[in-house]
Amino acid sequence: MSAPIDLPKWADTVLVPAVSVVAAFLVAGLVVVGIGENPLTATRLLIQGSLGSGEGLGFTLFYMTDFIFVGLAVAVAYHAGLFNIGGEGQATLAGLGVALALNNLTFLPGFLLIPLGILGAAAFGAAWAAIPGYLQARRGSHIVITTIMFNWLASVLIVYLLVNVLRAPQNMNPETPAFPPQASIPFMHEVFAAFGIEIPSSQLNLTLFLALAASYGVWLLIYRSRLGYAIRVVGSSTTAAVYAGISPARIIVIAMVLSGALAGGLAVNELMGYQHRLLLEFTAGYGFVGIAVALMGRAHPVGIILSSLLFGILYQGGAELAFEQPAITRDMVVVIGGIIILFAGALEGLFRRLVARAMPRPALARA
Amino acid sequence: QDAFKPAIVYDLGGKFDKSFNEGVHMGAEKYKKDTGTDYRDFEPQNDAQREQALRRFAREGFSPIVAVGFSQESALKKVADEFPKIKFAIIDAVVEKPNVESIVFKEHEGSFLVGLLAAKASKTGKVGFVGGMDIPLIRKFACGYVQGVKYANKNAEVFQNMTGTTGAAWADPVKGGELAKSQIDRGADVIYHAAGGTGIGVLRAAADAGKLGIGVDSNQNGLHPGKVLTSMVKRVDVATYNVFDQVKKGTFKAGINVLGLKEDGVAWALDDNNKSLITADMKAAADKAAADIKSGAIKVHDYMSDSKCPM
Amino acid sequence: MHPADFLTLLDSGLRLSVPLLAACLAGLWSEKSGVVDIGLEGKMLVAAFAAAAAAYASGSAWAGLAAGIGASVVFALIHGFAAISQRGNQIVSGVAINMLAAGLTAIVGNAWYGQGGRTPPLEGNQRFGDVLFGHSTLVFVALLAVPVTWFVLARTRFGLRLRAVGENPAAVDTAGISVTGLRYTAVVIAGVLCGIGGTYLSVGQSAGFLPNMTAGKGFIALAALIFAKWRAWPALGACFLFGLLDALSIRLQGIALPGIGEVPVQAIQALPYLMTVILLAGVIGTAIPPRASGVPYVKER
Amino acid sequence: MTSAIQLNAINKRFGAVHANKDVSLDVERGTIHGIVGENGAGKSTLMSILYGFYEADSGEIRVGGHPVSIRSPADAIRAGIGMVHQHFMLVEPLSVVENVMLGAEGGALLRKGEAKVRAELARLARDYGLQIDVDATVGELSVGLQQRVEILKALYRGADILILDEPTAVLTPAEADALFELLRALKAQGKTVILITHKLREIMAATDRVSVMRRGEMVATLETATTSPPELAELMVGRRVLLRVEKEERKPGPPLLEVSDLSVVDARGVLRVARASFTIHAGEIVGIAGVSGNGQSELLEALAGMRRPVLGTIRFEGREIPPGEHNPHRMRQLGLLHVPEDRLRMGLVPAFPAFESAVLGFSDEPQLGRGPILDHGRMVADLARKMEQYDVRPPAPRLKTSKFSGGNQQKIVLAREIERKPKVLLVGQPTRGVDIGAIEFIHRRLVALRDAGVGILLVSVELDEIMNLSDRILTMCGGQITGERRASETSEQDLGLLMAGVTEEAA
Ligand SMILES: Nc1ncnc2c1ncn2[C@@H]1O[C@H](COP(=O)(O)OP(=O)(O)OP(=O)(O)O)[C@@H](O)[C@H]1O
Ligand SMILES: Nc1ncnc2c1ncn2[C@@H]1O[C@H](COP(=O)(O)OP(=O)(O)OP(=O)(O)O)[C@@H](O)[C@H]1O
Ligand SMILES: [Mg+2]
Ligand SMILES: [Mg+2]
Repeated sequence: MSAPIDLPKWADTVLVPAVSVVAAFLVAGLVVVGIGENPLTATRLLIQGSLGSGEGLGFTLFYMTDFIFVGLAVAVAYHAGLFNIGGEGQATLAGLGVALALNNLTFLPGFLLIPLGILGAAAFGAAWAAIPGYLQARRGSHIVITTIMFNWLASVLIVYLLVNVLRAPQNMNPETPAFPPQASIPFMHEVFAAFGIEIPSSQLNLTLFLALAASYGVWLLIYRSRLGYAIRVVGSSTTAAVYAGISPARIIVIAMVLSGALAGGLAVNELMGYQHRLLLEFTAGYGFVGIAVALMGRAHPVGIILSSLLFGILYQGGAELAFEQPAITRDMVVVIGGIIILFAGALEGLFRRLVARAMPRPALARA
Repeated sequence: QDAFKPAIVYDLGGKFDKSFNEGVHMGAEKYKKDTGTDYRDFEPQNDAQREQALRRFAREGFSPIVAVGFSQESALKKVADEFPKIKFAIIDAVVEKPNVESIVFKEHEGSFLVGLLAAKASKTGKVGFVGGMDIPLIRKFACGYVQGVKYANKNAEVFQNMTGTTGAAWADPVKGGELAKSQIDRGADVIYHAAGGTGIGVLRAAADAGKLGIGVDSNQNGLHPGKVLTSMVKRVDVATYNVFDQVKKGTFKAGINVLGLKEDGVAWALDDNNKSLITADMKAAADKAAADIKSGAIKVHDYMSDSKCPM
Repeated sequence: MHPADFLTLLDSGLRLSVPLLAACLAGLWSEKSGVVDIGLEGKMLVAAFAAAAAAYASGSAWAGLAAGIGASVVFALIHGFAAISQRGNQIVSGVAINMLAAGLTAIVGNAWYGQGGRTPPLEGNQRFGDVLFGHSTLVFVALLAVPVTWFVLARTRFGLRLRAVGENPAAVDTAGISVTGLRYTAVVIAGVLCGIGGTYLSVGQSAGFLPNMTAGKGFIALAALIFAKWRAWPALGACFLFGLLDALSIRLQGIALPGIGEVPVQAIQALPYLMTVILLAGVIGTAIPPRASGVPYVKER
Repeated sequence: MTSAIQLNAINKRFGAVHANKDVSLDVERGTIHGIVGENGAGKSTLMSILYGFYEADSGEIRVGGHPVSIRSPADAIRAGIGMVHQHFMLVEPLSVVENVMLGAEGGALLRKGEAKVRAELARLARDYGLQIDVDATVGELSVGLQQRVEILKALYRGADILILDEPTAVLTPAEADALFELLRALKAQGKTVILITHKLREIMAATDRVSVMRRGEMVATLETATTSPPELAELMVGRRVLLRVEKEERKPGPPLLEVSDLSVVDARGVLRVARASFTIHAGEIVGIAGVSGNGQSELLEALAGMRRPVLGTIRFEGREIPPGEHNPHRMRQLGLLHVPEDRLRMGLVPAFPAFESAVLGFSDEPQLGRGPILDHGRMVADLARKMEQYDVRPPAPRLKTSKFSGGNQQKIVLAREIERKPKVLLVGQPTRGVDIGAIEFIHRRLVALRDAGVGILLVSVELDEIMNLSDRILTMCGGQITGERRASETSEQDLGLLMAGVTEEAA
């Protein structure tokens, strides 16, 4: 229930999220003070570590790529009125899809293998999301609960497969053998080097462009396409959808399929772009960060790119911070993410009211 | 790169696991005390962080960089290639690169000795083993242990459990405790663990039940004085110290460095905490077996040589 | 398997089901009142940390329990404020609680003790020792919570009102009873129970806090709650069943069963989740949550 | 005479809506007092204020002659007021006993109070014939019995004054008769009853006095014995300006939509449309008059393909619609378009910009874009043109739909459907909440459409609208078509009676 407060569009899409992010950082600052560290130093290290060097920037953009995918995944479902908190599991399965495609088709050349790997990721992520979608659409099982359950099922499944089926014979770690080298998505520094431009090396790879393309695709889909129109109608008003002859059940399944496929992008970036093998826990909780990203980005691709950048800065800067100030671990980032979800998501009404109260009357009247 | 700036990347258990990682930590601390050379270290929170940490140290010119644990094998393979001038060491795995020293231990030899002691200390003729992650390395511990037990008492029964199949199995004391309890309920009165942080729960459960535990990696006799029969000490501290020292002195040699009883790489621990538990007879038997192993009179089978345990 | 094993299996199942039970009953209270709680995991985690830290500092397990409950209740009130007073999205709030708990405990733990987020090991009186049949006080507290929950819900005025408010808050409102008051009370009770569950984890079952030591127990508890169809005694049954499965999976590791061969532990670990999904899909019976759960109560004045 | 309830100058606004304007009411003790009025007249609002569910902006409430402050239902219950809401306030999974006890448990433990409830329910069963299985789960009871639980709840709390808001809307005739029996018994015991209903037959049969509300105001209070249904109908409808649309008599064309024996049940399995049969020809407006909730909504939705009928056939241009084609999409393709009753929940998407709402139901039309992509520029231009034609204010296609006033939203819906050249147009409540200027405009459009040969089915609770626009009028009551009149040969009173289910002989 959003309180019947009308804010001008710019306030709604920029000011309210900005205020909640600032508030989240203030609270996080209190946590830093609470553990006896200086929040200003921490902020400086964070910014320097993430944006202060070409290399830091590369890592920031690498993480941003991850977050764009999971943010888009949450957003697409959100537009259909669904709360997909199964990004973690869908990305995990997508990783399986990547591994199966790449390690079984090693004879293919890279220009075929890479698209097939991406396809494998999308297909497996989509399938893992389609089941909760179907259960919601046809059997009324609440998608939040089923996606939570599917997250755990995914992690159990992947452990089983990596330990018993996919593990390289000599390897003690539960991970697959390395993917064939031609299946690696080129690193950005390699690509630039090919053109004679030297940039600092980092994990950043060409998947970034895939993420940006996906953002454009999602924008086109949601805001410009007939399907996206139907998705938004279902998300906004089921009765209107029925009136319009749009089947909510069909749209729910489609939206979840798209959502799961997008979550698969995380596997593409992490595995095909960087790790070059499937290993446990490569999703590292990013699926949940996707919720924060989508909420803060107002489920709009541009907003998602911006909030992904913010979280990229947080993750990379946070890693540097953890290196420099061992008292502050990378978990700080998780805390900030949690506060942002709380503020921008659950307490949205409160912040809208605060913003409305602080705004001059005439601006509101024009809304 | 001649700069000497040592660094350590621990395994998931963290540097205070009272076990393997802590051993590395203690070796580094000792080196710091002896020479005044400081070092940097990092405790990854998940699997994906190792590579970044290794690369990060390498880029900043740290050398040597000690990667603790077999799970860093694939990460180190990559990073070692990228930084050929940096010297690396990995403990418990083999990475064949010109700039990596691989340090592995003959855990089966040490495990044999504590198995022998366990059989001698057991009143019920039943002893237990709790492993961490179910991997060949840990089966190597188990296999050596079983051989030691049977060597001392042919009819002894050995219960074996592994905690899990992922890295989480190294840090699950609750599960470790449950496994130990179940072995105790079946009659085991001495339990050896090779389970990292999980083993803390094993030793505690044994102590709580009035039975004996056997520590691993570091000397864990002091965790529950009088309740830990002994510890199978793996001198990772010495190994770490030596890596630092070799690089400092320019004697670093890439390649595989296997440390067994002969090299003092493994041992069983005897100190004030367990001296009342080890009878003179037990000590004599263990010392004799150790001498026999060194001389080759006793051949302890290495599980990893053929993925089989003859027992 | 040895016959004696069976008893120890039950014993171990009981121990492992205690945190599930506490969290499951917490969820039951909250959802009965109409407030969905997927933050059980997070509340248990902060409780586990606070309890271990307080027990370590004070030397008393009971102080740990108080701190565990206190921390969990604070998180419950955050959830209540978002869900009840601000009519925010209860699921979003729950996700936030889980993330906050996971991050905060690790950070604070690392800052205080510098051991990778762990608390120092607890000894002696810092832990709840065994009081009866080899089980600690908290086991019995959790078990006692079942009949108490059942009794209060079924037999008392407060329970009746709570059951009603989760189904139809307007009916409660028109009967002249405060919807907000009832829901806050329920959310706080959920906090207390999660506090007990978390404390048991770190100060009873093990001896100290480990980052993320709840390891999904809050979600299994949620599954158990659905499986029990939001009822107290069946919740005990479901939690015990899931605890038993856990105990079984611990023991089945690498053991070949006659006729079946080696059962992958993962298959057993997956069972609670799988059963919940199947139940929700309506294949075996149906699980109907309290009708108003997840829906903020809005009344125009 | 003693007053049970006195309301003095009650005012209540919901934002722009003035739901109660200076309403005063005096209810005598020991009587059954009826309140009638059109949809939205403010009856429920007034009673919710009396019951403390809403707080009045101003005004005074007296109970038994003493001014009381009723700020919550608890206050009302203390003052001896009980209410049976239009939508039951029952907790379905709980038992009858538990529902009756809720809020009046008589102690922290239920046991003692429960015994008292059982005894009291037994007494009430004896005294008033209110038999019920006290251990039954309320959700499993029939609607009539659920209502009985509501009444028992009020009586158990010692209510002397019982308010019933449209109690018979959901009841079968037999159940309704039993209810009135009960009300009379209550009256005989000295209780006071306030009865809100749309059915004049019930007013005449059950009440002592009756008050009429119109547009938030109390327009009259009469002795039932001295009034008549025709008089009440006129008071309800009011002397409002009748908008006479210039409309020539026209000969209807061939039949377009033939409905026979159509029966529809709602989600709860209650029969909402019972064997309705009628035909709509090209170039005629057929009006359906009826109090809302008598099956008109379900009828419209069934015809539009949104609901599957349980019985009956629909023929369009002579061809029977097979079940496989009976969906909104296909019906639109055939040329049967639909202006839904509830524009905010169905006809539009409030959160969308207007130009997107303006293609709801038609987003698959090829000319709206290229391939899978919609052409926003074209959609905006398209709506801008329509906005000009339909005088939508402000003429801003990109403005959020919810920002338009009701009348302008309605024009957007009408423009969308009418401009797609329907063969048959289903229209539900086209002028609900719409101001007089817009009403006239909408009426003209509909008549023009008819003149162009479109068959129109018009459902409205506004009698004058039906009379004004229709060529033929069907009346609906309780899901049945209760009568058919030529618009030129009937009167409001006549229709009012048919709508209320009163036959000519009874009037
Ligand atoms: N909660 C509310 N918020 C805004 N407007 C409201 C609210 N409740 C009622 N209204 C408006 O107040 C007016 C009076 O409504 P009320 O429900 O009292 O009418 P009624 O006479 O009971 O109608 P009906 O016969 O349809 O039940 C209507 O215009 C309605 O839309
Ligand atoms: N029942 C209601 N509940 C809530 N809001 C309402 C209700 N009726 C109208 N509104 C809102 O009140 C505002 C005024 O609506 P209304 O339909 O009275 O407009 P208007 O100024 O009369 O214009 P028009 O004559 O074109 O309809 C609109 O924003 C509308 O959304
Ligand atoms: Mg009403
Ligand atoms: Mg108006």
